[in-house]
Amino acid sequence: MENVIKIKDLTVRFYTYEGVVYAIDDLDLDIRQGETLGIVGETGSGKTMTALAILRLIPHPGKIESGSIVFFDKRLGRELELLKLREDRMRSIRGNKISMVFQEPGSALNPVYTIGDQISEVFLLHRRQELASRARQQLDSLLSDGKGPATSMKKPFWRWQSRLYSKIAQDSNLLEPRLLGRLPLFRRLLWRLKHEAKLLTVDMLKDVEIPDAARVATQYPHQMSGGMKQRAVIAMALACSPDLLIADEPTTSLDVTIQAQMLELFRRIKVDKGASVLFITHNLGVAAEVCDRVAVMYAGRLCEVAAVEELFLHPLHPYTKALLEAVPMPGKELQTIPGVLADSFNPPPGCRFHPRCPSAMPICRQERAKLKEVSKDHMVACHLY
Amino acid sequence: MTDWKFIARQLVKNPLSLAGIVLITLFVIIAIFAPLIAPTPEGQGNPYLIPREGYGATPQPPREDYPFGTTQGQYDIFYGCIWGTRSAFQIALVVIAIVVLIGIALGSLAGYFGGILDEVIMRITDVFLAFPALILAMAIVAALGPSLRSVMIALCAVWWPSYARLIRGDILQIREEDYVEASRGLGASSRRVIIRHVLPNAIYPTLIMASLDIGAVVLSAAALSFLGLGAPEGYADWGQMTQFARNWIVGPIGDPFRYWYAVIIPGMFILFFVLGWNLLGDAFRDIFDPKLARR
Amino acid sequence: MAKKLMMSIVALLGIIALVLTGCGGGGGGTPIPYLNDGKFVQDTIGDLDSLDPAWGYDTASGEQVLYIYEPLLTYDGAATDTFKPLLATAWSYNASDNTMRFTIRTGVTFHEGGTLTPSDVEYTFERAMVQDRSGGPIWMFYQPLLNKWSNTSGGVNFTVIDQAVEVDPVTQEVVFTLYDDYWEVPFLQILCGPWAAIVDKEWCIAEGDWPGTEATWQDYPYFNPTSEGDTALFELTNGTGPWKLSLWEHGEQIKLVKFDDYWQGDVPFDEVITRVEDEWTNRKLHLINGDADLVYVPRMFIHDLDEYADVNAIQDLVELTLDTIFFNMCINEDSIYIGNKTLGGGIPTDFFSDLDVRLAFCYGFDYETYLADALLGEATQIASPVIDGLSPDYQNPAAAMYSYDRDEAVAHLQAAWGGQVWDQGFKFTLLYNSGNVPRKTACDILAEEFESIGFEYFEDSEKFQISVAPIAWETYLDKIWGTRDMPMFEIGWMPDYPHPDNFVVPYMHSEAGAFSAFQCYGSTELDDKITAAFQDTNPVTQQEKYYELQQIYYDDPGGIMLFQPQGRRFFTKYIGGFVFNPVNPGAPGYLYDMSKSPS
Amino acid sequence: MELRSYIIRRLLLLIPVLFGVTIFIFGITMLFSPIERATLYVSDPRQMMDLQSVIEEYGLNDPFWVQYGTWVGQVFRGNLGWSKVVSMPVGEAIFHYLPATLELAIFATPLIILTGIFLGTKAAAHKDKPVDHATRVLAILGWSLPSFWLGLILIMVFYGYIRGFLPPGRLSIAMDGVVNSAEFIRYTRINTLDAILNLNGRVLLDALRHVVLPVITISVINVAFIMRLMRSSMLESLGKGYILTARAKGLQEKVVVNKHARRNALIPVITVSGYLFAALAGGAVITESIFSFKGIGWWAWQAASRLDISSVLGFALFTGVLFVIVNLVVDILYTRVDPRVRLGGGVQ
Repeated sequence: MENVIKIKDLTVRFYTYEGVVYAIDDLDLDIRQGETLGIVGETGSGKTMTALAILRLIPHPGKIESGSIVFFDKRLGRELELLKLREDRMRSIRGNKISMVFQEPGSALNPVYTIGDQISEVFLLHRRQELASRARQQLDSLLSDGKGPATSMKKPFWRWQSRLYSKIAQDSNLLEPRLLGRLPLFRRLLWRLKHEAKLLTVDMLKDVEIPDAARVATQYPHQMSGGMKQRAVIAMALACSPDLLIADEPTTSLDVTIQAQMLELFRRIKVDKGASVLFITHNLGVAAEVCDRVAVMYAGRLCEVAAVEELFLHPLHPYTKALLEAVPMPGKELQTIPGVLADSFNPPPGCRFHPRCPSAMPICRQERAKLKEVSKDHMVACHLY
Repeated sequence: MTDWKFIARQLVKNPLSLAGIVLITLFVIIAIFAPLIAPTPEGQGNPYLIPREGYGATPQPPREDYPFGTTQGQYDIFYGCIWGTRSAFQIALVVIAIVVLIGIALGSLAGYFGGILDEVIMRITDVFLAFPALILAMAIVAALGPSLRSVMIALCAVWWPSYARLIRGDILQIREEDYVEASRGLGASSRRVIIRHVLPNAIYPTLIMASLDIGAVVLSAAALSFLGLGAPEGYADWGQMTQFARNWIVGPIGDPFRYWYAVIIPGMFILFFVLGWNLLGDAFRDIFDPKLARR
Repeated sequence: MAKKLMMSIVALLGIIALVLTGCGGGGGGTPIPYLNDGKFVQDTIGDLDSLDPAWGYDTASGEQVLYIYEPLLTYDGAATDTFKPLLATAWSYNASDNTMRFTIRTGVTFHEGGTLTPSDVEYTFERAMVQDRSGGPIWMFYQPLLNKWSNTSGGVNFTVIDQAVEVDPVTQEVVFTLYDDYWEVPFLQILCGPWAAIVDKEWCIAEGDWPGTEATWQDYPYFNPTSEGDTALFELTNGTGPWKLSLWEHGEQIKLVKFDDYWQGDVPFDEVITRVEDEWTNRKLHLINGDADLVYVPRMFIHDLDEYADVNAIQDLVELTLDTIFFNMCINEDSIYIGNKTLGGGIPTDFFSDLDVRLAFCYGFDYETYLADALLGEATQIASPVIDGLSPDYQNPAAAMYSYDRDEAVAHLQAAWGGQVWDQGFKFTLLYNSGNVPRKTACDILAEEFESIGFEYFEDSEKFQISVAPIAWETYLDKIWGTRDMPMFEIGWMPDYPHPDNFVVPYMHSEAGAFSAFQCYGSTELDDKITAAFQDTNPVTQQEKYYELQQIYYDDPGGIMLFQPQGRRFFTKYIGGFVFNPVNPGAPGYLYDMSKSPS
Repeated sequence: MELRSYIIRRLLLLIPVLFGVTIFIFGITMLFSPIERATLYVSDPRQMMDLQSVIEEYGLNDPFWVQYGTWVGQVFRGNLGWSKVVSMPVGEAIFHYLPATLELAIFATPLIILTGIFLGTKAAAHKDKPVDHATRVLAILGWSLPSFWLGLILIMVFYGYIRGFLPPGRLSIAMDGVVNSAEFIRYTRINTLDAILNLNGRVLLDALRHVVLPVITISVINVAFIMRLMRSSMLESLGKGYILTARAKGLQEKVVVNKHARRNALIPVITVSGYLFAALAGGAVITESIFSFKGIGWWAWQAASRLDISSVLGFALFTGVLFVIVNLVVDILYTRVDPRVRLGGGVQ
């Protein structure tokens, strides 16, 4: 079975006024079909950047310097080199085959549009044909069982419309519908697309366990609670049942009880949508709950990748150990990691963790440790091994 | 707080602000060395009065001793423009300084204590803001009698409210910040809190606005002079000189631009002076504006 | 980076480019098109006050009133001493009872249809004398008829007003009873003015003006109205003139259309449009684009139109006005313009009461330069208030005149105040009404002269220091007649009627003088001389008396007599028939005798 | 209903402001001695002889509150006083001069706002790209142009050199004749509008040719202003999380900018546009005076510089009301653009 994503020595840099930031440095990472991969690390360790790199949404003045990101498209059944894709092809993947849930549901939703609009936007964008054919079915049924003078008046109009929609269903880029879409008044003729999208949206909202979905769809973000917003965001992300769902700290901004529900939701989604999930968090507890495998990042580099139990039972990298120590547990005094996160402008040479590493060796200063597989599916980048 | 080195680097990096700095320094130099560039004729008391070459009405083109020509009434345009730079700085700095002070005083009172005081001050600013600034300024100048002094007073009168509001706004924000709460919690006197904690943080946006405004002030002053309410005839003031040119816009048939020097040159000085400050102010804004972070 | 910099610079230069495009002309040359056939269009500055004949005192009002209304008689063409009948067919003066009798023209109809009757004339004058707003022109009726100043002066009541003008029941003549015979000529001159234009009694009453009854004569607004808008005739007109009011957009334009039943027959212009246009450039553009037939051209721009072949500039029109820099011999104690009120640091309030000081200033003014530069040579220096072109014309052609002479000036300065002025010097501020460049020039000339005297004799340009400052027109007038705190002030005088008395009194009369009374000039003896001169009905002796007055003003000057201007009129070449009469308030002159045609 | 009560509240708020403005202006004129103010009522030296009687007749000697009181009393009786500078009642003057000003405002405001928004969006969308720098330079340039100077230069070039435009004013004499003729109905006194309503092409053309240059003169600086504002507020909203979301949806950049970013960015622009219109409708003094396009600004200028107190006060009332109304409209627009805003409540 192919991996959904194969990241090879990915390097991302930010060219800011203050200087160059080494956000991601030679990162290798695979996401397997149907798994939930967690990325753990302190803020600024490059977790989010990795995710954005996959979507090719690194914000200005960031740049993807080198590397490759290969995405296996299930429907096409072949691999795509995302970094070499044309922009419009990339767009057709975003939100469709790879979608993302952001940390801050509050800011992730546009305050001036209703939840419904924002979600159906996705359908209208990626599921146009499907919507069109549904609209056509609607019209056909109207045509078949429509009776009475009123309907017979409308019938020719409906026929024309159904022809139009079937055209769109074949190819949404045909000239006629495109034109109609532009013209102010005629645009209204395509209202059925919007209508169908709304229906799907409501289902979607139901799907993410939003009560009274129909009403919520007509609400504005500021009218909803944080949990609801996050559900809406997730609904948006899942709208086109993507192959890969990237969740960037989806629960951090929520309070604990809601968090639990969210995690529950995620687990469920994974099961019924069969999507792979890239779950970004700084909270090991959360990671332990949802993830199959966990990757630990430090200062833009990968330290250790392993299955959840493996990682928690036998952490190898000093940083991982330190992280685990730092997790508060009853009956065990809390340990903190000495020093501060490496300066991203001029990171320390060699292993970036060495200044804070209890078991640092001379070599750690000169040379960066390659990521090597020490046991099955357990990789670590440290000179100790 | 902002590190000045960073700002400086930005200003020099950005070609626009660089151009601005160049222009401003140029004018500063002109202002400082005015007596050398355009020496005041022997035995003239007030250097701000433009010397006249005779009393003829029709402007005379640039020539020996009069590089920019002479305008209506044979006032030396070159001399006027050079010394006009000084008047421009005079107006701008005086007005801005006064306005900022008033703004800080009232704004911080209103913002920090709130309540009735706030209401009153804000209503007063409403009063001023609800009336077109230029007209109000005119009324005041007309009342005080046309002169640069009254122009400055008028400009102060119409300008302070926006500053009061700005500062009030910032203070409202800052007073909610933890460290202010804290120092209040420690029972620091409100005066102390304002001066030690609130103002320093509120001051930056104010300074930016001020730098943006210097141009605007000079522009408004020029406008008033142009409407005949500002500096008297023959006083070294760009606006006044432009007003002089007003009667000579269209030259005779076949030579419509005959008196161009009288119209264009003083206006150019205004334009470039204001431009300099606006370029600088614009750059400042980009750097400071927290919203446009450093993306 | 470099590219950006370039871009910004290019953008900066953009403006300059815009300005200099095609410098050096083209476009020009084209002749003035013939537009607005049958319409006379003129651009003036400032709107008129009121169309009520009894209210208006400004020339703008007077001009329009004389288009719409007509007085009993008018000046004969360019003359200021001979009259021709208008609404009166004939008149006679009876010295025995000081009555002046007018036969009123018959068959004259008003715009609104009424017919002119003697009682209309009687009503016109009584109405005016009843209304007599403060600051209005009607004192010109009170003086000759009742020897009073206004309707509020003591002894004025309805009866005297009523009796001043009567209609002879038998002859149907209108009879004015003058206060004394020496008023004969001046009163005829006064009757030519717009204030004496005849209104339709019945119509006025119908429109809510004074009913003509004693009971109502002191009711507002018939009596002393304070706002021009309150009088019924403010913008409601009904005259006998060749044009009637069609539209008055205040501050913008006033438009008259021809009156078809005009008693003199056909009217030259279908429309007379007077547009208010304060910007010289815009007036000029209107003229050269043919959108105006006559524009007001300030003196300093007269040569700006030299190169326009199609502009017909009529020159050397001797106007009955004069400009003078007056000395204030009793400056207000709290004046802020005279320094510390003592020589050296300022001037005492009675500084100019010393003759030598005044003479020093008279000699210290460079008349030639002033006339040549500030007035572009189109004015003549004058010796005294009695100027050229009056009637009767008593200007002494041989009268002595001051000329610029520094040595004389210095000599008098050394003599002034027993030499104190010369030792201690003086400082004061000379004000002019802002915007008036010729006046500022006069001030500058004076200031620079004394500055350089100080510099020449004392190496100290601040020894005799006169600082020049502008001040708003309203405030300027106030400082002359209100606070009276200006040490010197330049102002012009425009007569109501061209009689020498109307010039000598304001300049020399110690009580009635519009200027002299306020500068503490003159004496009771002098006043008697003035009255005597006015009241002398023998031309020969009267001329001697006026010559003497002129000599007096030279020996004991109340101000620096500057000039009597020569005006110009700028018509497009399509306008013909212009006749200049200095007393006529309207710039175009007698429009009725003029014409407009494309050739 | 919320809206009505809100409007009422706002109108009540107007009262103290109007009182403030008028008292302030009244105060200014009280800096003058009665004699000085009396000089306003005389136009000729001779009349100065009986200045005193003028003072008494106009009650210029009364104390501040008496004079102000009488004025207010008059106002409540619907009488704004007599506008000396144009010799007609102040109320009439306002209605007489407003159309000209509105004519400029009607043409200028949309031009300014649309261009400003367009350029601002472009600049922000291509931050730090040539487009951005170019628009920006232009903006700052326009921002620094003395409008009176620009006006002069336009006259110089277009009247003096090209002579392609009719001489200053609102209409040429011939067309003015048409407009004031019986056939032509002046519905609004806004010439261009009336010309259209009367289906008179010649008047329309003539009026337009008179309008072009003044409109340009007004627009330049204001376009720059709106553009700057639009740019920065676009940049702000482009930095927001929902923009990233929108991109992550796979939306085209065009859509992201024009739909998601712009709608949020418009909010501050609306306020300013409101004030802009109010300001323009309050009269563009300099433009109106340079092109002798006699509107309310020109009138106010005359009044202010000649201390025609009742005119200035009338103008103050007018602008005060104007501003409040515009504020109302702006606030109501807000609620349409930004669902978070509640009338009077600000952002929830």
